[in-house]
Amino acid sequence: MSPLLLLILLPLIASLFIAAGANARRTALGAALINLLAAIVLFFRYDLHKGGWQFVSQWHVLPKLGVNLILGADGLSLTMLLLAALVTFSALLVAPKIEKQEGLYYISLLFISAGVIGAFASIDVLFLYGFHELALIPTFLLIGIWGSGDRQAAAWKATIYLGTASFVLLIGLVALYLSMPPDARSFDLRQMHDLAANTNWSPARWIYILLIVGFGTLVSLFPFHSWAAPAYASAPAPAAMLHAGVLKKFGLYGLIRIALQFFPKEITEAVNPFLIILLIGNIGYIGYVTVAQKRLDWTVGYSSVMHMGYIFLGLAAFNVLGVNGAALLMFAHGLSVAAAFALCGEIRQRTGTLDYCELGGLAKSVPVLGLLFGFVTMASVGLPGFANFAGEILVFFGAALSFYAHGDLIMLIAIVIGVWGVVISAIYMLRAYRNIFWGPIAARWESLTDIAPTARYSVILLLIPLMIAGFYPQFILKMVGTVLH
Amino acid sequence: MPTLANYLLASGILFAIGLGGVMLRRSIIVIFMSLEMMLSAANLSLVAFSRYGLVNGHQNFNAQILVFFIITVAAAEVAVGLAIIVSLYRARQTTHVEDLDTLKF
Amino acid sequence: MNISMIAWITLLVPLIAAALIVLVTRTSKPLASGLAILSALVAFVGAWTLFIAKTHGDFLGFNWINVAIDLDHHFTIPLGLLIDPLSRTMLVIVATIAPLVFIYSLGYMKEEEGYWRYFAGLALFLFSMLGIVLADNLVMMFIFWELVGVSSYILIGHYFRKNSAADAAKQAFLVNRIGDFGFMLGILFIWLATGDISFASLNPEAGALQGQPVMLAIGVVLIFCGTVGKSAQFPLHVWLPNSMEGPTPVSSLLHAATMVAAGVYLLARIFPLLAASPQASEIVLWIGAITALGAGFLAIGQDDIKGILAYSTISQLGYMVAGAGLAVSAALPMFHLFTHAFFKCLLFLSAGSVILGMHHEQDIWKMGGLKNKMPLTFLAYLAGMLALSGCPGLSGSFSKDLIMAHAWADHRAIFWVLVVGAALTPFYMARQASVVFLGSPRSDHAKHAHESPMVMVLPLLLLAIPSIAAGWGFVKNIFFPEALGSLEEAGHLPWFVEWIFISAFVVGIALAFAIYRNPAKDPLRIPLLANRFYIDAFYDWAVATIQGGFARLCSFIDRWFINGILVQGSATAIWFLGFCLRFLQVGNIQAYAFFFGAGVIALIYVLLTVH
Amino acid sequence: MNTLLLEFSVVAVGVLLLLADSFVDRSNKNFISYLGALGLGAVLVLSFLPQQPLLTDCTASLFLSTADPLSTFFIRFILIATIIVVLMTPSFVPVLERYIPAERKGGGIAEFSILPIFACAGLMWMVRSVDFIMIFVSLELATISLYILVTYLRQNQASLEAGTKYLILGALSTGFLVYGITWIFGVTGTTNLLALPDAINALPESAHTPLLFGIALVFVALSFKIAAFPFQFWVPDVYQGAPTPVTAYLSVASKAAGFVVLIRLIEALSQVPFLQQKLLVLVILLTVMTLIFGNFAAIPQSNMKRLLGYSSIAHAGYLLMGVASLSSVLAIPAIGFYFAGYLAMTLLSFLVLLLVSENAGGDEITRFNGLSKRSPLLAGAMLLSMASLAGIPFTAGFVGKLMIFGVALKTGHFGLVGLGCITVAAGFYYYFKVVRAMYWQQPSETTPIPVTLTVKLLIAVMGAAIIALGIYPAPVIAALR
Repeated sequence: MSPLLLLILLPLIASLFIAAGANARRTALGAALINLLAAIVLFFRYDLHKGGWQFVSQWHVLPKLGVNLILGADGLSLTMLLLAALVTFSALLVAPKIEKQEGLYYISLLFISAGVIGAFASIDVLFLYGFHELALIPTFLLIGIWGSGDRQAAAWKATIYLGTASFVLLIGLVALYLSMPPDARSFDLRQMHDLAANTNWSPARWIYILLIVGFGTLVSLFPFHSWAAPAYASAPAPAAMLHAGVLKKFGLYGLIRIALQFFPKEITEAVNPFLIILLIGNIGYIGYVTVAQKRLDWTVGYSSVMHMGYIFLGLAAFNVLGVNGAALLMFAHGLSVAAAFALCGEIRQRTGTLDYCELGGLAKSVPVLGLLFGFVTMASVGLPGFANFAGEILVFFGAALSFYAHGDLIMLIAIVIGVWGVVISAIYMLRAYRNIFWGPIAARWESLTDIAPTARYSVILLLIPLMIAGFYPQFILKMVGTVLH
Repeated sequence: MPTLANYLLASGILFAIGLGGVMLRRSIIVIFMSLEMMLSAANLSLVAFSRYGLVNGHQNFNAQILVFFIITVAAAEVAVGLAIIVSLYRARQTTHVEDLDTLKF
Repeated sequence: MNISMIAWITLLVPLIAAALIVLVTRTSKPLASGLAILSALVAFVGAWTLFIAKTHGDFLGFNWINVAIDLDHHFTIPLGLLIDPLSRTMLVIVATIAPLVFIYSLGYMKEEEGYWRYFAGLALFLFSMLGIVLADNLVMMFIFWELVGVSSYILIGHYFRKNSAADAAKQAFLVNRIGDFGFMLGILFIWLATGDISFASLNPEAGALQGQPVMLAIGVVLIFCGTVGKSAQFPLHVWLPNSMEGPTPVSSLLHAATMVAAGVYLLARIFPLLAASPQASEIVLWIGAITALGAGFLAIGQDDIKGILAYSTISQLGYMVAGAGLAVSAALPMFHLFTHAFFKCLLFLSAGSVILGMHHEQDIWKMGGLKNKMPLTFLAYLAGMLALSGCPGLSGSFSKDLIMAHAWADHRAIFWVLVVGAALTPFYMARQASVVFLGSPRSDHAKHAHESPMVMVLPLLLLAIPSIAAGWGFVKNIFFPEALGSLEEAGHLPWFVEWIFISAFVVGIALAFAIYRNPAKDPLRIPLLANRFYIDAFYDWAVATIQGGFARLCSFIDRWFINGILVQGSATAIWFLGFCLRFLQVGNIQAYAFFFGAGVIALIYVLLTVH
Repeated sequence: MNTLLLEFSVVAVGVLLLLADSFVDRSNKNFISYLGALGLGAVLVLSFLPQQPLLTDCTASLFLSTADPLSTFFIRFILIATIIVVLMTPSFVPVLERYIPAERKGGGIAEFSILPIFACAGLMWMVRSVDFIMIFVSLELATISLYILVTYLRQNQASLEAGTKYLILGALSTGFLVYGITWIFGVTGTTNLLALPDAINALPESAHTPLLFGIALVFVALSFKIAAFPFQFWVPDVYQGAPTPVTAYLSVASKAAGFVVLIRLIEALSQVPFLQQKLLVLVILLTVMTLIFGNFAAIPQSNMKRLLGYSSIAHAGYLLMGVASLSSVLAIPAIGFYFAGYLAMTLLSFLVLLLVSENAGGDEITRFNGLSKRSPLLAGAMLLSMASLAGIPFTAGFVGKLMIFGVALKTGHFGLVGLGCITVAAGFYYYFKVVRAMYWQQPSETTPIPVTLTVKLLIAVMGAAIIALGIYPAPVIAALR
């Protein structure tokens, strides 16, 4: 029995128990806790010297067609698994008391968790894809039933948008599969690697574009981002944490695993300028859209769209530095944005509004919440000491290197706008902090209760690894470094 | 001595009349009769084909067997169809097609 | 205990203190302040040990980032401590002033809330500042650069419930970020050009800079952006006056003595590049000179006791930057930084003592005649003020005159600009002095003002000593052993230049006392100066209108074009198509028969025509 | 044992049940349907014994039938579908009693679960037959029983109207079928699909036009059976009006049989060089129009049964996509697998619909409001089948779509695949409408919906099938390679 399979099955089994009537919250938390511990153990059990895929186990599905359920992990996927387990646990921890259909609520969260874990743990591309889709319906239910604001419209848009995008992505994957020589067709990443290395297998350009668009939409790559902000704004905090923190990273994970690996240089170089233009849209354009927002949830939602731009910049650099930075940034952003949404939820619970005009001076009545949010703010503006900074700076160095190598002007522009993006994110995050926690306090906020211990610990649980990886990035880099050469 | 062409023409006309009846007549009974007419058109041309389309000098009886099947099937169809129409009439007091448009869009 | 251990302890103890204060001692005032002061004293001892031991070397801590590009190449960002004469001097400046300010804060902040926040911020700042001083490469310096930024943000925003304070903190952070934007690009540029980021290996001949003056200039100017932001040079100077919203000790430590000087320190660090690039140093020089003069004028227009000092700080920083721009020696600006740190810190602290005595009244036109109420403060203030004004024999004069002397030699225009600035300095300082301390009280607060507690006055008196003596020969030789030697012999200066300096000082002082001998209100009030040349107003307008407008435009496009037309539009189109299609299903059998027949014909047609 | 035995035994089961019906007391008829299911189950077991054709030389005999993998697979498929439908009927009895004038208690209820068995026999013959005569006869056997079934609620106006429409349009298509057969026979002199290619190849150029005329007419009839645009018009109306189990049966079994015949016909005709291109274009056109109409017209629907009708048109479109790619070896496994999944998810959704509409008194989607609170089991089952219909991974529907689109890509129908992406998006829209109703909306009344053991069993089996096929499709695919 492979540990990874247990990691995937545990949430599902837990949700079965919940469906059978077990205490929802305790069961879910128990499963998530075990998963977290298991993920940590696996993370440190990984043999860095050996490298490559470890903990591999395989079940035949359609061996003739090269489709099998193959679970395995390398540095990158273990990092993402750690992220998934962390965010899951803290999301479940921060979940408020649910009146209606508590069981369904936790089952949905557990399904999302199982999905992302499965996606990051599978070597077979088809299952990698399939597990990710497991989150589609739970998200639909979570936003639609327990969301806030214009939740139903948001849930509709996100679900249909993402469903369609993933189908486009599926077509791309199948086309990639069909582009292999008939006798060697397989969805096994390892075999695809050998194929790319040893034969003159070169998939067509349109497949690459299909993959970029498909994965890109899942990561809210400009201009395919319209689903993200409203969905995150109206999703219940735990759902937003899981979706923005972990699920979104799947698209990038897929890009690193598939799109960046198997395509000949001339195709990637031909498409790269367009990718760079799009990511400039993410950083510059979405950045200013974020500046224009007037509510915290929308600000954070859009900011999570904007920050994807940095990760794409790292990927578009197409060198070790950039991709390492991107991977580190995936980890960092996952944690920081999850913490941000958790605190959003906390504030919303207390005040019932996230409108900048109505809030103010909360740092007096809820000091600890203010302190934690300050940490999150500083993390997302990329302050040294948080992993976000290390990731961003690596991305910038990578991008600079690739500019040096190719000397293409668009990359230079991307770098300049990217560095300017650090200023932009400071603009809106500091404004958010100043408008919510600073300034004179309105009388009605005087008597708010400060953040509850559970929520506090769940946020701290997210911040600790964030700062560890900030002070000592090698902690993550030496893991992901085993993959990206 | 009529040729194959004549029979085919006749059956074609028969078929066309049947189709026209289905499209134009309002009474379901008549429509149903026109449908039967289309079947008999097929029968006619089948017989003609098997009579004229000789396979090494002999008639090809497959077609004529099909004719018998068609007649049988038509009979069964009529039985069921008329039953349906009767019960329709019982329920709706009408056999006009315009009245059957509650299920649409 | 070896030397590098000491260095690391010196750096890290304040961080540990800050962490402990936040995590453990949030509730207890004495513990919080005690930890902070303790850490400052440890840093003090460590710094002086390193200084006396004349430590020299680069102590690598660990590779903060280490990515294998390929089998034999690694990209590394090390965290290491570079200790050389430059950082040694800076180290003792920071580590000497910090404890004094910390102790002073005990008295100043006694009544305030958020004690722990304040001291945690101070400790964090000390850590970051030491980090800047000891950093051995550009990225590491950038890291601590950002950290001093955030500690300054925390401290300025200490009175976060005042809108003004909250806004000032935000503005300070953002303006610095804008500077850092250039700084970061500069780092990337230098790295690409030379393939290295460590200070030790910075040289204008490396890699792509070889014989590429323009490239070199670009790199230097980009990095200089960092200085412009942090050292509040024109045009990014607006944040420093506003930062006076923070508690006065903070203003004195961060926004006068040390943090704002970090920009100058950065220039001294990259001096090899700066010196090798005439174009770049020209720009630096002019920025510095303009700032020195403009801020000098603005200082005249201020009524806030701290505001005046703030602009004078900007002006003095201008001198330092100009000194760096002269590209003679890194020691030239550093020497002024050295002297300035003491007397400007002193001035702020005594201003703080005045403010406390006046029950947080900061408008100098409500003060007056305080010299009898708070004599010790007055004495200390006098020392600082004279030193700053360039009174011959006091520290300020030596360093400032040295800069101007070199300007005379190479850039005559700059020289005159700086001289005018040098004449303004005594003028606005004397103005402040006479309005605050001389004459008769202008308000009840002034009447009942009282001397501050000993814990505050003692640091003042201690600081008065270096303010007076820091410029004297023997001190100089301790702190700038070799570097200044060559600059000493002013043989190439004509005899009257020295007299220009002195007369500038005398004229300034005299005019000030002539005009401001106990007037009820400001006799010469110049709107242009009072309104800070309208620069702040312009920036506010630009941020609100240009940036805000652009943001709203983007948001509008996103909402209505991308989301509205592209996404919702296509969905609606498909829905409408379906809405139309369903009406084919008319429900009439014969209509269906018609469609059926049409289909038959279509099928036959297709089968017959396609080939 | 030889092939036709299966069909005959099915007929035997039907006859025996009729006898049994007339010899038992009329109080409780459910056991008739259980008996029928049992009998069909026995036949299903038989079908796993090795089989050989009745006559080895298929071209000679009239009762031509083959025992190729395709027919074997679909015979089992139809048997399973019939079993499930027969088992569904007991839950439908209340409705029957409401709409059938029973002078004797329980009169005319048993037949409702017996007639599908005869239809089943017809469809089984149909998937086996390789001769137009057999095709015609078996098709009519099935269709006529279905006429009766559709009109079964003979005091329910909707059922009557649906029946009449089905009757007339069905008879119309029959007319076209036989006339087409006539012409093909007239030109080639044979009614046998296996003999057809050689016969056509031997033809002179001049005979092509009448041949094509005949082929076109046969295509019309088949398109009617599989509900391809523009011959799909009966589907939404009939589906909405017919008794729910019958609708389920129509949408699964008879459609499958139609597709099998279509595949056989195309495979036969594709051996003729000059027909290949024509047929390909024809099928692609049908696919495009069916996909667009089925998916887009389903979007604004508000009646669940009607929605499922449109969705069955949509799925016919995807299946046609597979038919258009028959040149790939995986095409037939893909179509077969798609049907296997389609059976499970469609029948499951109809089962839930049956219970809900019986309980909430209507077929509108709004009747599903808050189902998750009234009966989590039914809601979960519906959620599962909707997810599968929409094509969410780890359900049979996903693997089916994956394979269909895979073969389409492999054959190079990029246009179809592109269109497919859009229609899939539309599919998400209208399937999730049901999910929204069940989970987002508040129920009008909160009384839980009772669920009998049989239904629970059926739900469990079909749900398990959906997931199992979604995770481990190997056996089904192996059965068809």
